[in-house]
Amino acid sequence: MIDGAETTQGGDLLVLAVLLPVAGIIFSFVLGGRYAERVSICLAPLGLVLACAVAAAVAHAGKPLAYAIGGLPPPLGIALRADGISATMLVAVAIIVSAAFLYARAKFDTPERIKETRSALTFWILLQAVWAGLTIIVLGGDLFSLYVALEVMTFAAVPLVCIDGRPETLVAALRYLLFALVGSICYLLGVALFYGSYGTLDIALLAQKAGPNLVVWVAASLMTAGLLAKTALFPLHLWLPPAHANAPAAASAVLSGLVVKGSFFLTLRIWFFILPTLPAVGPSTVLGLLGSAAILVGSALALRQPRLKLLIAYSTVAQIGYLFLVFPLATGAHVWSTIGWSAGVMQVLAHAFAKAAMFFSAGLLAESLGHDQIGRLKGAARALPLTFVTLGLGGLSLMGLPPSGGFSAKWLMLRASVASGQWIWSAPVLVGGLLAAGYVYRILTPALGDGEITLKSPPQRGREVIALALVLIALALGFMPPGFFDFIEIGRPLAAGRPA
Amino acid sequence: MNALSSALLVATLAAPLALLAACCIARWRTSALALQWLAPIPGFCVGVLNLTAAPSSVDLPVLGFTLRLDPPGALLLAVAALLWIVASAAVWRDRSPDARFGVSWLLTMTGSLGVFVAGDLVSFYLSYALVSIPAYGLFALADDAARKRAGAIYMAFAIFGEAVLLLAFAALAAGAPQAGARIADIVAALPDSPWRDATLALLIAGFGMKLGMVPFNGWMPLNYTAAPIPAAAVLSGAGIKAGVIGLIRFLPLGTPIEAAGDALAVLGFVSAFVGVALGLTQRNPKSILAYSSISQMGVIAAAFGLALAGGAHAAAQDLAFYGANHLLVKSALFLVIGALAAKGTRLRGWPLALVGALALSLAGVPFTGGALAKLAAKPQFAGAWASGLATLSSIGSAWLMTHFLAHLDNSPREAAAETPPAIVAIWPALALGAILLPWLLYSAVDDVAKALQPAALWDGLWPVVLGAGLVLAQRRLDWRLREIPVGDGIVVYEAAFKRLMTLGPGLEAADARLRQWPTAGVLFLLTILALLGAGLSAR
Amino acid sequence: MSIQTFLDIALALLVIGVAVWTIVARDLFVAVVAYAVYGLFLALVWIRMYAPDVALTEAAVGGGVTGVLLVAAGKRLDMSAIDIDRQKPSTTLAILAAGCSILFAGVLMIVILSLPAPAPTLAPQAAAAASGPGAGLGNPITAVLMSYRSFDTMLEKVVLILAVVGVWSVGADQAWGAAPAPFGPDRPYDALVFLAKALAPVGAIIGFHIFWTGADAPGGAFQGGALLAAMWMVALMARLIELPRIDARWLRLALVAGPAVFLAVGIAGAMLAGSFFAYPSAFAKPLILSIEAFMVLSIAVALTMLVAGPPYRKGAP
Amino acid sequence: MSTAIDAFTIVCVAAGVFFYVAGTVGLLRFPDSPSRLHALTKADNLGLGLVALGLLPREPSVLGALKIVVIWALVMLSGASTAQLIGRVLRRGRR
Amino acid sequence: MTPAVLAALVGAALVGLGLYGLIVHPHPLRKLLAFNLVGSGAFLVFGMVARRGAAAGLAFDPVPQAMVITGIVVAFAASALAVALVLRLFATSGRVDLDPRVWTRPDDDSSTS
Repeated sequence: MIDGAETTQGGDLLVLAVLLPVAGIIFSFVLGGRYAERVSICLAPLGLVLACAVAAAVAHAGKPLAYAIGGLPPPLGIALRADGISATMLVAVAIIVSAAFLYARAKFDTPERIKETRSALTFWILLQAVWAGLTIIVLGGDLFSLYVALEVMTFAAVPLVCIDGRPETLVAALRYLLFALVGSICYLLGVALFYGSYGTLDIALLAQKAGPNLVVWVAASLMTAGLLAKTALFPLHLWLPPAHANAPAAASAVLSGLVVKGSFFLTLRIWFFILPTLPAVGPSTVLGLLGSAAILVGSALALRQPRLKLLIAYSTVAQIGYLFLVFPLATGAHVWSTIGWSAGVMQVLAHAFAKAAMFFSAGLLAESLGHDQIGRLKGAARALPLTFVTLGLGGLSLMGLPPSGGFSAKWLMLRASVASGQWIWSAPVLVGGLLAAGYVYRILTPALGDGEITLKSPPQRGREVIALALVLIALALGFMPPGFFDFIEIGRPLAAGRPA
Repeated sequence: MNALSSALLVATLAAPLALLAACCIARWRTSALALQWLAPIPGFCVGVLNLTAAPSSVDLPVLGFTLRLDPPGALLLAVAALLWIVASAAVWRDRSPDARFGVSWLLTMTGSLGVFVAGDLVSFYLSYALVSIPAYGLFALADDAARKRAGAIYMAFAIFGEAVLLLAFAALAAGAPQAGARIADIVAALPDSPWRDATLALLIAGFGMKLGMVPFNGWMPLNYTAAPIPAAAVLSGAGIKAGVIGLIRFLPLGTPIEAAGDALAVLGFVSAFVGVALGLTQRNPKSILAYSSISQMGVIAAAFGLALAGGAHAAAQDLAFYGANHLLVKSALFLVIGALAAKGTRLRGWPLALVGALALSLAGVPFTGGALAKLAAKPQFAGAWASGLATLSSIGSAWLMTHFLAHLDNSPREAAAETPPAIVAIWPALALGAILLPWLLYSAVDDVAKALQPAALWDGLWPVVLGAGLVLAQRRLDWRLREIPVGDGIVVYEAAFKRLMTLGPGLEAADARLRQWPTAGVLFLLTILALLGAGLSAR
Repeated sequence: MSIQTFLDIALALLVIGVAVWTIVARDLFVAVVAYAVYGLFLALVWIRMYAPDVALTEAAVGGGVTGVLLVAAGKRLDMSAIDIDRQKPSTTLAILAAGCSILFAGVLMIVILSLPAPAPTLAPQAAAAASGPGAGLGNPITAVLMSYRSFDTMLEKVVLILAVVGVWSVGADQAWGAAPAPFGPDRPYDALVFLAKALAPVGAIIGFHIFWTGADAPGGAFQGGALLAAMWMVALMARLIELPRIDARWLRLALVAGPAVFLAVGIAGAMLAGSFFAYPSAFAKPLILSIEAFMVLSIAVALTMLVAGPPYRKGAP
Repeated sequence: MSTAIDAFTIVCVAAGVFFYVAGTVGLLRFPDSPSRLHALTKADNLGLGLVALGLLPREPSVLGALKIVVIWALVMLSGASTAQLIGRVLRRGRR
Repeated sequence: MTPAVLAALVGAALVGLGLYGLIVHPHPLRKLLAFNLVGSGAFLVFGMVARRGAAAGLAFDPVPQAMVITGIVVAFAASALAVALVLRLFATSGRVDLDPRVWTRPDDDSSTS
């Protein structure tokens, strides 16, 4: 159990990591025009370096970093913290966001002679805002700051969805916004209840105080449900498919790969960091069941989508389901809960990279073919080999075939489910894998078959390479050394006191 | 473990992977594919070197893989590598298929060699996936309904098998938390794992699918009839042996486990006979061969089952030999079909004798590799029942193979075109090699002399004569079996699958309903209440 | 039962009543107006809860500016409400929704009543801190906002900027760079002009006053900023002044002034006071006041631009 | 002295309340909008004015008193102009 | 029952009321109004928490009140964004339905990228 009271060595890195994108937003907004793009491109590598520095510091210290803002420790002040998982997420976020920046340059550049265009300026500012929101979410140590961070993320994500201004995208954005707002309000109610019964919102302090009582159960349920609405866990996925399928590819990648993970990350914070000692078998089971339903329904629907981006969006619905199996597989202090935890984190990362890469490829495909109708992909693989290699490898990870992060995740999940005697959870994992194979097959078989395709525009090698790089990372996750799995346990309550 | 063979062991995987890497560069692709017959050579060498040597293993640093080669593995590796060398060389000497086919071929080769040397769960699973899934590209990419259907069914079974195996491996790993990832250690811990029987059941089901055991047999004939001759040869020969090595690696043969063993034996015998029975109804030689594969793999499975029940540790080597023999003969037969179809001349004289010997080798006719294989498997079929059934099965395969010989001339039209001229030219050598090579290898198992004793010869001979006689009798009585559509039981699965697909629109409608705002809103509130209720009830 | 309690209960019933009205009103515009009224009653409730700062904010932002926003929107959307009402959910679903909502509210009430007593509080620390080293401000809320939770406050300014960007982003491409659509008619009523001329200066002064006293008495940047925004809007309605083009440099600067200065001071704190967002105790108060001054500007501009909506150009789709 | 102030306050506030009540009754009972408007404006200007007047002497500081006056003035201003605007709308409605 | 607790109960009622309206009203602007009701209800709960925390000569715990002020501003920003979206939607398409069926286009070729 850590006490985040005082600032630790290297804590300043956390503040810098947060302030970097915030400063980016401000500068982009003031300078405007093509400077927004330049600012983003300049800041991305810095952010990546900072993230790696944070991860290194955590690994070196072997315990979480903390920083009391203004030198004023909680409960009155606000603390930032970085433990194993948040450092990992930080790096992943930095990588994917940087990739999205590079990928988006081609589409969202400001042409010469024009001072400033709507889509370019807003896109760059909003994408940096997503980055900022995610950074704060993974580092924030105070439930109310996390609420504001959630709103930052929502306010950035919603306009990204409708940046091309077609009515259906506006509807998608509106549904997303309204549903997300309901979610945040429920979260806020939970925050109020927590404060009302413990007089603090600091995660570490709450972890020491909170015990199983009515108020805590209600608060936890409220916050969790609110976050589920933002994560679009089935059956609260009403907004996700249209939103993710209609956004520009660069945005879709970030929305699908990262933004939904942000709110999921907070559910992890609640159950594994604030209330690790609660007898939470019931809620975990509920979450597990919802997750299983998401896997089955999402994958089955992905099998039926006419458009590639819709298919990928529905596969996101399914993959989100996998995330929630971590609750039954990792709650409590058992020998196997480490495996479950590793599985969950691995799934987060693997899906983030694979899905981002797939959305990138889908975007390129749509640009080159002028459509993304799966029915009309016959022979497309010969026209766009690299794009389809990326799609295929991403699919590999989604199916859970080795070597890939997706495989490690499913492999660990199955092991955890067997070791914990909860065989039931292995069913959705396996069936989901089969269905995933089904929809990947749907994309690849026609594309690999013979057929003449006329490209509207030639394949763009550079952007294809960006997508490929991401998917290769997703594959490389399959070879994570054991040390990595110890790293993500750093700072997790119960991780220490677990029976060997 | 000397440095040379460990280096070769690494090269076994490294060589094909290097070629794969070369394929990524468009300029080098064609030449890389043309040269891929070189890739299996290290595997062949290390296989031959380690035929009798003690098990040896290498740990690959970064990947965390372990490569391990023991005599059974070496035996199969050597033969499989040989097949891959010959087939690849022939295919790319005369015609260069397009890149999709080439890369699929290379990937399949990589996996096929990999399964024999993989020493840890993950690398085995990886190789197993490689040998199963890319094979799709060898026959199903053509624009042809029948092939597409075969491909889809093949894919379904392959992926399903993968899933079952994944769960099996997870259960294995969970059963031996301390054992690490080495297959040998994990399997050693299996007998006293709390989930022993479940694990064994999953393993048998998973590998059973690869071996085309009833009721998972339907895909195999479809696949081999759809595949072009060379592909059919490597798949029926090398590809399928992934299942055999799987049983060798993962069944804890040391300790007797009655229930699982008997179950496997029963399954094996069933598919041995079902394979023969269904094969006899076929006219297309390719599908006859496919069904004989089902039956042969059934025999092997049965032997494994008896070995598992009896706790016979030595069985691994013997059955590996049985598999090796089947590998050689079956692939040779497929190539011969193509060669003869290309020649187009009616078969008579010594060629007929040669082909006959090759075909009947599967039934264990004396002086063929089959006789040795039979001899090798004999110890497992010691029991009264078992030996009887074994004899029966060899009578059956004799019958089936004679039936095959009778239908050699109505092989499908495209067979001729698919076969590379090189094969057509040297087919007698291939046939002869397939018959004689086992005699060289048998020393790895036992003393060859045993096979030449009169008793053994008689044992080998009379079932074959009987089987052949049955065919003649069939001819005389003009008793023709009604042709059963290739893939027999598969139609049932297909129907079930179609039925499942009809759920789709309903599901979509339901989803559209769920995604309407009011429904979603109510569900949101219900979620909150459900979480709360679950939490409070837990107290 | 004292007269106070009666008034409280009456007020509670009033608030609930108006809330119900907003929900059940048949006409969209009526509902919007009802909501604006509701905001004002809510301010009274806040007064009764000894939360004058919140009451001011609620009255200015929650009631006032939001009211203007919604009324304007409601006026333009009146037509849209016609065809949509056939999409009302089925009765069973509505009943289900009602049941769940009631159940939910009930649970919430139970929890509210079962909060632990004595209530945990940070008031003592805050009180000590407000007059102590941290900030040196008389108004503990301003101390919390500007010193202890300065991080949140800065983020929330970022949220405002994002909202502005988001609102602008839904404009038409061709309209980019233009000013938002004007508030009032081209030829405003004389009465309105008179009102604006008379009210705006006074209101502005009051706004500054509220911000200034915020350091020690109820009030502060938000409330002041909101009032200034309101005055600006009045002037805009009377067309005494026009809205700026959205790419006007001064506008952009004004919008980010608050968070930017905040950020700068926060980073400077790392060097001068040894920690990010820490104030050198010697001039904590002047620093905070200067930050707040910029924030008043940013808030006033942001609120106005949010109400003004996306850039607009005649003929742009 | 204080009693005189109290009496003054009571009288003024009571009068103010009376005007409010009258205005409200008018708002409810009068036939058409202009006359309702008429009643309303009279009520709040005069009513509020009297209430403010009554409270003035109780305010210790001059600044406080000034605030009260300002409030009254502001309400009158807004009330008057609102009445103007509503009236204009009504007239347009009639045409 | 102190006024604060009463107010909090009102808040709870408002939350329930708002959620109901949010669910049943098809018109996005009505949903937005309902959302604002829910929000103010939540803020009232915060207010009670603040009031209960009165201590050390303060009539309230300033921390929750500060949070409410932040919350109100955020809620306003949200409303502004939503209103902008609704108006734009109405301007471009002449309707404001949120029902997915209205907007699903089976073969949508204008795929974004």
